[in-house]
Amino acid sequence: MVRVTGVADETPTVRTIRFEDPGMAAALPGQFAMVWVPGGGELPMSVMAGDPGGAAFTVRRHGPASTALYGVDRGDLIGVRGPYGNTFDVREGRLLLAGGGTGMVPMMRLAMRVADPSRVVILMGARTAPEVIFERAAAALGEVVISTDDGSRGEEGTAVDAARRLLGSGRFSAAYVCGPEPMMAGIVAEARSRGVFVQASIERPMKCGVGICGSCCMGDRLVCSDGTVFDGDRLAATGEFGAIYRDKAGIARRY
Amino acid sequence: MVRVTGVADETPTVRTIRFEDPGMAAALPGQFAMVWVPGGGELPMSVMAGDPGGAAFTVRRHGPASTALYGVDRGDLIGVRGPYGNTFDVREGRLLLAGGGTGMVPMMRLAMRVADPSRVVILMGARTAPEVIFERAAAALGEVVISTDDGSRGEEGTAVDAARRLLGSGRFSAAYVCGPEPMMAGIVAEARSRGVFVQASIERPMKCGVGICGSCCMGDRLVCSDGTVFDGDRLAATGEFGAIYRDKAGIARRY
Amino acid sequence: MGLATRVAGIDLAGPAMLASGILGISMDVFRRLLDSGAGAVVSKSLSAEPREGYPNPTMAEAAGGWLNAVGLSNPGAPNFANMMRGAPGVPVVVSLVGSDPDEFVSMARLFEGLEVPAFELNLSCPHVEKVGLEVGDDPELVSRIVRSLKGAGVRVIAKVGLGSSDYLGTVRAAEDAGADAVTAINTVRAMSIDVHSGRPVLSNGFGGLSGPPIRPIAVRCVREITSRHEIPVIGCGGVSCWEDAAEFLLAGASAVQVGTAAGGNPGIFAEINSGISSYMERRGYSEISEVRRAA
Amino acid sequence: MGLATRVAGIDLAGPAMLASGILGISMDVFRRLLDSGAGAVVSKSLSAEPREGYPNPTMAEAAGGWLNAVGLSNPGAPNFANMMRGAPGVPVVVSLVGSDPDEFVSMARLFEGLEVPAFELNLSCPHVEKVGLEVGDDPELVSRIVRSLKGAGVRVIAKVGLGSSDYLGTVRAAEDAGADAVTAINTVRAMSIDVHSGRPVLSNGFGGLSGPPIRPIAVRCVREITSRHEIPVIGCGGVSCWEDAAEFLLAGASAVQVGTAAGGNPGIFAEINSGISSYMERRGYSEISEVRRAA
Repeated sequence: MVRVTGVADETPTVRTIRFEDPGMAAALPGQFAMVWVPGGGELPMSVMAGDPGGAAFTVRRHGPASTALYGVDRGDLIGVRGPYGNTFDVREGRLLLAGGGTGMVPMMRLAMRVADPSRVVILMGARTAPEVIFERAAAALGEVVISTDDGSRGEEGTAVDAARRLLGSGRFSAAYVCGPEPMMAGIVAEARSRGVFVQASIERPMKCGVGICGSCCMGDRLVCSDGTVFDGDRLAATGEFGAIYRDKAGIARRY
Repeated sequence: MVRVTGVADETPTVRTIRFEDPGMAAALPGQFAMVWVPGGGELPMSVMAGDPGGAAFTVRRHGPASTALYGVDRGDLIGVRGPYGNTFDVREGRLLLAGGGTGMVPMMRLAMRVADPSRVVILMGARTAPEVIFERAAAALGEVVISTDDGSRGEEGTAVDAARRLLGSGRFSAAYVCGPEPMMAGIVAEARSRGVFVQASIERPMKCGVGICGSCCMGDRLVCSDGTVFDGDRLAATGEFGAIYRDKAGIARRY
Repeated sequence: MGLATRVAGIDLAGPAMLASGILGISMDVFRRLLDSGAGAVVSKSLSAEPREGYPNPTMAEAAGGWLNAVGLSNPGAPNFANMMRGAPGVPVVVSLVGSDPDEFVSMARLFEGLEVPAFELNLSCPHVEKVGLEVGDDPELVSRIVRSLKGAGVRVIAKVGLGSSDYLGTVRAAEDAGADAVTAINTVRAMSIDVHSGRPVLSNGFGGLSGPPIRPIAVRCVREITSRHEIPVIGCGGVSCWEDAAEFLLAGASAVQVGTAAGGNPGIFAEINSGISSYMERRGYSEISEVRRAA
Repeated sequence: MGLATRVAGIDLAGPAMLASGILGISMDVFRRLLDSGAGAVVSKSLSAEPREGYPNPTMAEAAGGWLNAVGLSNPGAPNFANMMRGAPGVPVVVSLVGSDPDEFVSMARLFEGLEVPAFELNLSCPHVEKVGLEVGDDPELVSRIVRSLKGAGVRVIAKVGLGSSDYLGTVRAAEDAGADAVTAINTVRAMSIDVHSGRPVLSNGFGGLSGPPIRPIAVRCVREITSRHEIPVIGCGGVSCWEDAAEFLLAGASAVQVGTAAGGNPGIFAEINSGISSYMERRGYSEISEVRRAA
């Protein structure tokens, strides 16, 4: 159990929950924790590390568990296990980092790890202006491009549209993406069609986080233990990426 | 399990069993292992360490388990767990190290640790000449005094007699002893009566080796986990040292 | 020197099978594990209807192993049969959970024509009421279920666990009713409570303990069964390396299942195969069954 | 804020008792443990006659805990009563093992006039035939034993374990017969086999698993008993630190016993007392029983 040291609103439905934990503070970009809110459920969360010894989760409230985590206060105890999963293969040259919603978390961590703003473009996709998060912090880590579906901030259109335009410039040696699966699938397809190395950090429902339960499977891969980060080619080979998910009973469903 | 790398006869009833095991090779003087001969039983054995990475047990056959260990061959596998127990408090000045029978093992290890032959006297007690062990090796570690009950080698008399004479010289700042309990009790009493710091490494029947079963208790002390090495004053305080042992059922009996 | 073996009429490429409930909802994952050296794979326990299972937390580390109460989440036998139909060439031992003979038989019938070498009956899930242990604790019911399935002409493996009656009575009932093999054991009913919140660590409260902590209990059960019964036993409980697999074989098992330790490590089957193979070579054994007879 | 508590009429200086079978043949050791903070000490299980127990190996590490088959070695009830007579001022909960009511009663009578706050009946030793689990698996016999002892006017704690019948039936029998408390659980029957020699690691083959691996099983049993029965429960199984002790209290236990973890660490009782004391302070509890009620 770790104690929450701070809570900050990012948008009306997104909060960042800070805590101290040496293990989580050492999490690599793309790694996640299983986070338990006693009485409120457990869910996988991408780990944001920043301050020495400190770490954070950025959570959007939607289901019961994420709403419980969203609702914790400073001083509350939450359970964390992990960090689990792999990390990104950071290439040379100019890099496109595309994040949608709380999918920005691993992109921020990745940008910190690259630590060279001159070769990083951070594409932040959101439905509408108030949902744009981390803008100020991102500006210190690379060139920021914002897209909103409704055009209320930055370019109008989806993050896939914006990524298509950016990748079309031909300047990128690699692209990295995290966000809703259809968005990732669109950007991965764009990058692959242009021969740009691309990796995505996948989010799927998880129970164990360590490759036992199989809940997060995608084809023959397990997001928790084979991922969360996969190469675009591997994702395409699963035949399920962006197309099929499994419900709580494990029944394959189309997106 | 460790593989026996060599077997050497010390006397007609005593053998040294060599094996390789980094953990046991690092055992301190006085520490012991629980040694399992599959199908033959398990018993506590003082650990002799010497060659880099190598260790050995010196066993006299008497009961079923010691006879089984005595009977192992080069290449056999035996189980070892430990090392367990504490070690000696090595004092400055001239030291008397008194070993009886296979009680010589911790004394040899202690002499190696002192590593200063000029201040070590090794008293080797045996019933009769053929039972004297480690004589050559001991000569390299200190001045050797041998006593045999029948006078067939060295001084005639018990090790307690010899220790009394040596301690009477007043030259020793500390004495260390390992052997049959009545012998240890005699030497501890001699040393205490002269105000010489004394420690004994106790041998008692053991089942667990780690302070759970209580088989090796002596007063309120457990030989395995509080010892095997105790100060003379502590031994005297038990009221049982040299006087009372427990049989297999745990019934206190007089020596 | 062969790792291939035959248990209850099922041909296994190696002695280590994937246990039920692990990684068990993707035919692609099953194929990957079979390609990685698993002797066979067992599906999640399938019920007549889909089950969502319990909400998270459904798994937590405990005592060096894992505590779980997934709640038998599964796509249901009909959906799983369709998944198998869509992925030919991947044989799957199908685990079934239910509460009466007719239910088991009608589920088994869904798999006619598919590559199902055997059905494993989960008579021992420790954290769902009315199925699992409540069935296994009733030897007479076990007997009727096994007889019905044997009457339907399928191979039957009874998976037993430590419930509130003598599990050896369940074994006897299954054997007498014609079961082809027994898998021993399931997870052991257990609970952990977080001292900071005062709450059980699983949403269901009670769960099943798996992994290294239960291995000595499982080895004991395998030895107890094989010393009293003729029915072949598949050992299950905490197998994490080849030595563990060998220990179960020495206890009398004909094969083993790997559960918790396959988590995040699909390579474990190859590791076990390689270790057992060297072990057999050192001992001069040419068949897995010789390990069993060596104890 | 007090660590002292009262269970089954026994006053405990703290919530952590020494479990039976641990360090249990020297009155001096008992005194040392009581001085070190143990709430009470329980003797080895005493039989009518002395028992040498099984030959070594009687203990082996397994699954992060210990496997043992000491074989109930003990000096016999008469010798132990004499030991107690020779060491006044050291109260000992006396553990008894036997197979019929008269045997238990005549052993208990040996302790008349001695400081024995209660007798704990070992109904659950998993590795000796005819006593232990064979008794505990027979609720009717348990009932007769408890009634006889209660008739003799002594306090009775029934120590239960996982045998081949429903342990909750044993609890019910003990409670209905008037037992003052239940200790749950004993070691769990288990076995380890050395793969190099092909031999069981204990001379007796089967033994009992103790320590961390059985804690989640023991916590479950405590919760199962306390959610169905009124009888006070002393939790036992893998308690290694204050958090473990608190976990048992949260599961419903009135006190705990420490076994394996007291091995080589008599300071554990003070550690547990200190941890529980701080925990109670943080939560504003003034009595141990409040921890139990917090869950």
